[in-house]
Amino acid sequence: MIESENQDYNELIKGIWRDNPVFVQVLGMCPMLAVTNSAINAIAMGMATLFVLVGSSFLVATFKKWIPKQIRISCFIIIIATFVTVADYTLLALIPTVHKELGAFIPLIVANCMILGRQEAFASKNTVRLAVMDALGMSAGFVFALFTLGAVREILGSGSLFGVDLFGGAFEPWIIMILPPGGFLTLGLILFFFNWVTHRREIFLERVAEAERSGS
Amino acid sequence: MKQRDPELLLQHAPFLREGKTTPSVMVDVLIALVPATLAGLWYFGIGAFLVVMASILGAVLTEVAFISKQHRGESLLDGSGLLTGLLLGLTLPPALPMWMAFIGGAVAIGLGKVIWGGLGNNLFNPALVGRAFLLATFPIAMTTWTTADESFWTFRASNFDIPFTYTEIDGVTAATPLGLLKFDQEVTPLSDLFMGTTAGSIGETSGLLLILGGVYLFFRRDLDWRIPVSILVTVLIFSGILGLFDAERFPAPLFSVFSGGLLLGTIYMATDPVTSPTTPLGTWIFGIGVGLLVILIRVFGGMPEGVMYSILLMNAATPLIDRFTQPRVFGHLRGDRD
Amino acid sequence: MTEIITANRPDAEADPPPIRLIATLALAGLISGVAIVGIFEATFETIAVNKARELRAAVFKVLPGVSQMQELTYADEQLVPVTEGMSSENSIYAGYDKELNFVGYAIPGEGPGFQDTIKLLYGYIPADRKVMGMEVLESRETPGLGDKIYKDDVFVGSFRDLPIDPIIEVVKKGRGGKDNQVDAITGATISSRAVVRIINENNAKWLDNLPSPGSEPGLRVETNEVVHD
Amino acid sequence: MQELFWIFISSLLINNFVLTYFLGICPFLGVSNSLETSFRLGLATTFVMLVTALCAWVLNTYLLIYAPYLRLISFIVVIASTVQFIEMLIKKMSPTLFRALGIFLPLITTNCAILGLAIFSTNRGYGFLEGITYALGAGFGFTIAMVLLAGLREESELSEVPALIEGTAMNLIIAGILSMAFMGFAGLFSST
Amino acid sequence: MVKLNPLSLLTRSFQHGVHPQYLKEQTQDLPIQRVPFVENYVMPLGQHIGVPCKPVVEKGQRLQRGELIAEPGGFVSVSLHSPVTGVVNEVDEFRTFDGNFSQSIEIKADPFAAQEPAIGPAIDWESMGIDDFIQTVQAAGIVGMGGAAFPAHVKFSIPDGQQIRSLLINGAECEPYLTNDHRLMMERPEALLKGAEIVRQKLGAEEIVIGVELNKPEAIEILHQHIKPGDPVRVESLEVKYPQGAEKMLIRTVFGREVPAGQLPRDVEVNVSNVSTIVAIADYFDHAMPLIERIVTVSGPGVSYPANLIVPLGTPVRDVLQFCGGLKDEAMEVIMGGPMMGKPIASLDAPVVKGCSGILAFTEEQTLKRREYPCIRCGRCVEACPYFLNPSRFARLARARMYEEMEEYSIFDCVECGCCTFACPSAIPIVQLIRTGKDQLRNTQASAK
Repeated sequence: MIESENQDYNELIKGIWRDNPVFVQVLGMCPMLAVTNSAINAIAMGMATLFVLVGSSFLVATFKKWIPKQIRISCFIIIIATFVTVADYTLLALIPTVHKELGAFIPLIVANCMILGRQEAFASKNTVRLAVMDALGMSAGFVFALFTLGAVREILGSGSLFGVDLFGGAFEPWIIMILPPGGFLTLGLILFFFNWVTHRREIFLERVAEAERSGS
Repeated sequence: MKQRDPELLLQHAPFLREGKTTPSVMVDVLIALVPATLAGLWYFGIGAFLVVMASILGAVLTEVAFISKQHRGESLLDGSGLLTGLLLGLTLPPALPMWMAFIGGAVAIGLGKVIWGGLGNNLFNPALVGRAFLLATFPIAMTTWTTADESFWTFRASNFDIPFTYTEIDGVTAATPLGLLKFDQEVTPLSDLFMGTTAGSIGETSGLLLILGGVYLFFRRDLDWRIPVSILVTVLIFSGILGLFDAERFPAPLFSVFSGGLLLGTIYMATDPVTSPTTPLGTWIFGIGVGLLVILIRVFGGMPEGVMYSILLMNAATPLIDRFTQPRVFGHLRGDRD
Repeated sequence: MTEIITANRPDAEADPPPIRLIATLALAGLISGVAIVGIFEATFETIAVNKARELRAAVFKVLPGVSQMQELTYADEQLVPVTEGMSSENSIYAGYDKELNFVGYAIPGEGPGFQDTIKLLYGYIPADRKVMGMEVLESRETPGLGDKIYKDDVFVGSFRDLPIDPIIEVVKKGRGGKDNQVDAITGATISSRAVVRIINENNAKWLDNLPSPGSEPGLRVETNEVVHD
Repeated sequence: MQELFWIFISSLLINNFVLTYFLGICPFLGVSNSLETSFRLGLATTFVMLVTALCAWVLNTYLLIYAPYLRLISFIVVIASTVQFIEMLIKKMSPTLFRALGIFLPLITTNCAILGLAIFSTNRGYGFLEGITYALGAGFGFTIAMVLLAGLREESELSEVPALIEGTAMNLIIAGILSMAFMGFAGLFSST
Repeated sequence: MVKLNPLSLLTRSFQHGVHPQYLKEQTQDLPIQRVPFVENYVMPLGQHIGVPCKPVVEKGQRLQRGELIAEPGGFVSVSLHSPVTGVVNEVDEFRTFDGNFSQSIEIKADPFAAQEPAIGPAIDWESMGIDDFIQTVQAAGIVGMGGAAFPAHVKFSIPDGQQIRSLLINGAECEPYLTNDHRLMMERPEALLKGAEIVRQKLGAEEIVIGVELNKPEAIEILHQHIKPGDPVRVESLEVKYPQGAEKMLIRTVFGREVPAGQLPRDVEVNVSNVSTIVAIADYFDHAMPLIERIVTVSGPGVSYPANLIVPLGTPVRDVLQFCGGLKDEAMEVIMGGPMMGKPIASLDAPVVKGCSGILAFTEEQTLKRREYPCIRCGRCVEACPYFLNPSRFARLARARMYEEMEEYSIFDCVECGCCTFACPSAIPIVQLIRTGKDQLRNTQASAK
């Protein structure tokens, strides 16, 4: 079973960096930008997405044999919409303040291409176990991306992180960061940074390989 | 006679040049800005000088840091980074902390120019990208103005604020003529606008000197006269028309032209060749668009001033304008493109 | 997304009978419906309580000294308490003190602000013809500038004991002096004006139609609000 | 009338769906590489938005006051099937129109701008006329943003954009600058 | 960027265009001189546009000056005649001005021959039919001598159903430095008028219009003096502007009509011929002298003694320059033609050909001082282009290798007049980029077929 455990692990971590849904696949942009003006909102949105993705992946993988191909998309959407409604009401009941901030963007999780994409591309073709692993990994990557963006925007835009003041009140906030343009610009620059890191890493790996070749 | 065949060059025609070069155009614009800059420094004192210098420094350092090595020499030589820094500096309020001006210069070159691939490739005016960023980022500091009549050596503490810390603008605050009109229904006399003894951005207050620079550029043929003419005429006509409805409420045509950053933006920024249309018809459309947006934002919008946004919006529309205003090619009938 | 939807799998088999498709969809719909109704039922009460609490908190804030409230609306040109089944779209709130005496109205209003619609609630005392407080319920004004309409205590405080006659005016800081004038927030004149305009508009809409002071409807005892305090 | 005007201007410029609400980013970034496609997609979206506003109004008035919990799922199902139906109708009645707009319709249905429109106009309690106005404003606003971005992108293909920033990163930054420029519209017609 | 030129509103002229310095002072007052004969002459078989001609001589054959040495290779082709009395030395590949090798006939001049052309009797043109006239012009080896070297008889062949109303004689000479047409008009106005009358009658045109730029007032004056009252000839003074001498621009200026894209002047009932071409026709009909020599302006800052010279075709450029005192030390580049559209000469051994209107030598000033800057889209090129194209976009598209888009912007309408590059403050080689685009497009189109 070592192999299978390895695979579990692979499915889990690929979403965080290598196939990160936001930074690499550029999916799920709408919630990504709209709600990341603070880290709290970003995490809440990420968690709601995680709940929906894992739940629907589990169901889709479980029932994949019973879902005829012709209507699979409709079924996926019904499943996803159900989970989103559940998440919406739960959040509204439990943390109304956060729900007020996220507002209309919770229902919009339905339209997040990443979720439907995972059902179509992965959950409907793999075992329940792998599907859940994949969903967890992808969601983790999504949460990571949301958090990165939310944290950057909150720190620069409000001088705080998770509402905790970081600069003792003496910070001049960069208001653009919590405004829409800040969302676009920050994500653009983060993607640039991501490209740059990947690029540097490739160069580094190439150099290592070269050194090994010449060394041996 | 020397046998020079192997040394013969094989460059292609044409061998004659009109004589203008891109750096000479930049230098001309810099020269044209000198009177307005000096007037700004005269009215707003040493603090204004520091703000302009910080902005130029931010722009030039960013340029040096990011432009690839093989392009470095020429892009520093062409003086465009310096010009961007200066133009941005002239649109800033005199009491702005220097670090903000520096960041503005850096953003202007970084987001406005470097990521597009350097001079000639950007689609938005870099100085205005820098200013829009600053205005959205530090809205209070960017809209707190000081009076123009303090002594030259008045140091404003806010100019020296420690970077990233909370800013309280210092000095006698005052409203710009446009702000006075919009929020207090007070009309500033035209002579003040003409001479520049009003509150406002460092380089925008003196209509006379700005026009002087424009005339210089016109005679040096560095300026597409259609753009300033179409903007100013549109503004005049539309404020005239609005005035017919309610002369009390809407600004008078000449006031509209001489107040705020309209002249600075019109003469030096809207005419930025890189970000304005290349086709003659396109430049008219561009100018009329800027003029309409200026009046729309100033009169009906939430802010007293809208020149910067108008130019940026028309910059965004420039690729479309250029595309749909290609002149009729000689010998082609209208309508068939090939 | 299109690719996902339109790309048929290569190993397409023979179509299952349509009845099966419909049955599957119906089943999925059924399960989904059950789940949704379930969560709705489970959370309904908490959500209603939260909402009511929020509203009460806002009303009590804009009408100091109030401890009971009820929703009023016009029916047959009379201001009557809202009962079940009535539309609550066009309604105001009446606030009562501990002795169940009428204190004032809390009037909701909304209108365009700098960025988007501003929704607010303000308390009005008919006896004094004064605004007693203002609370912004929803707005997307610029952080650091426009959001001072609810973050700036001085501005919010200026809506306490504010005479509404002839009309509430916005003036530049330090220029006012009259009782019915509110100092605009520096740098956020439009947002400040929007708040005052919303209040003036709603005054115009409601004030002439309110019952004369003294004849306000009393608090209905058998209120069907969910009150848990 | 004045309110309708403001709703239109607000959704068109001040609160542009793409540039301030980030709705419809996927097609915004994905399809906007060609001007013509963008324009057609924008028009098709406007059309679907109108249909959506109509559906949302019907659902809100006749169904959701009894069963508010069905909001999301009924929006999705009803809008998707209505659009599907209209697509078939267009295909039959006007093949030219179908070629111009039809191919985009299924793509648009899953666009979050559509669902966003339905949810936002419900949240704001818009009635029939208001909903239609809102949809028109949002649709044209979407089209304007798409077309502007497409023009800028086509032009920037001629620029020497550094390789590391080319692609999505660059598009986002262009969108950011565009969004900054659109901030100029804030407060439009609210002070008068 | 902007030219506020009130004159262009008053004078009838084509729109756009540029105003280079004309620099004609060096040679415009110098009478035409004859270059002495040299040892070796090389006659490329493809001096004209179209099919190269076929040699009719063999190695070692003796030739008289003006004797036929090659026949036309097809309809779009002309005869070639020996420029000197001498012996055929070789029929082989020789270097031409662009550095490529081309099939040519080398003739060794007879050092003792008088080098007088065999002057024959005047040809009776009046009774000649149009077909004979065309054949005669082809046999005389006459091509358009403004620079393009397009066979003249092809232009005179008017398809059925079309007719020519006006014969427009191009004396604009808008290229800077060049003064050969200027001198020709001043020194041989009778020949010009006679040739024009021959062509007019043969084409059945109603009028002759001679277009001369205003910077040649003496030429205009002399022509006026020679026109007899009642002649269907008028001289039009043209605004001094480049490219006034481009066929279609000239028609636009004189008749106010645009020749539709892809069509020819004859489609608007005009025939345009260069001054030198007309004089060559007159010479042939007068004393049967075929095209064996032409007038060349030798000028430019790199030449010691500028001159207007009658040069026998096939004379090496080196010898022509030698006659003018040789190149100065600072000369760096020699070109054939005018400075706006001329071609660089790769080897000074290359011969003078039929289309060579000038030999110009340039120094560092004109060649090396060209630092290229990025395009700032100032639009100066757009306002210079007489064809209303968008050169800036062509350059940017070519740099991005987006050639198909270049076609959408009508790249094939470009005549490479060089106005855009002249006006560009960033010194971008726009014309070359456009040529690259055209080549690439032609290649893809050819390979697609």
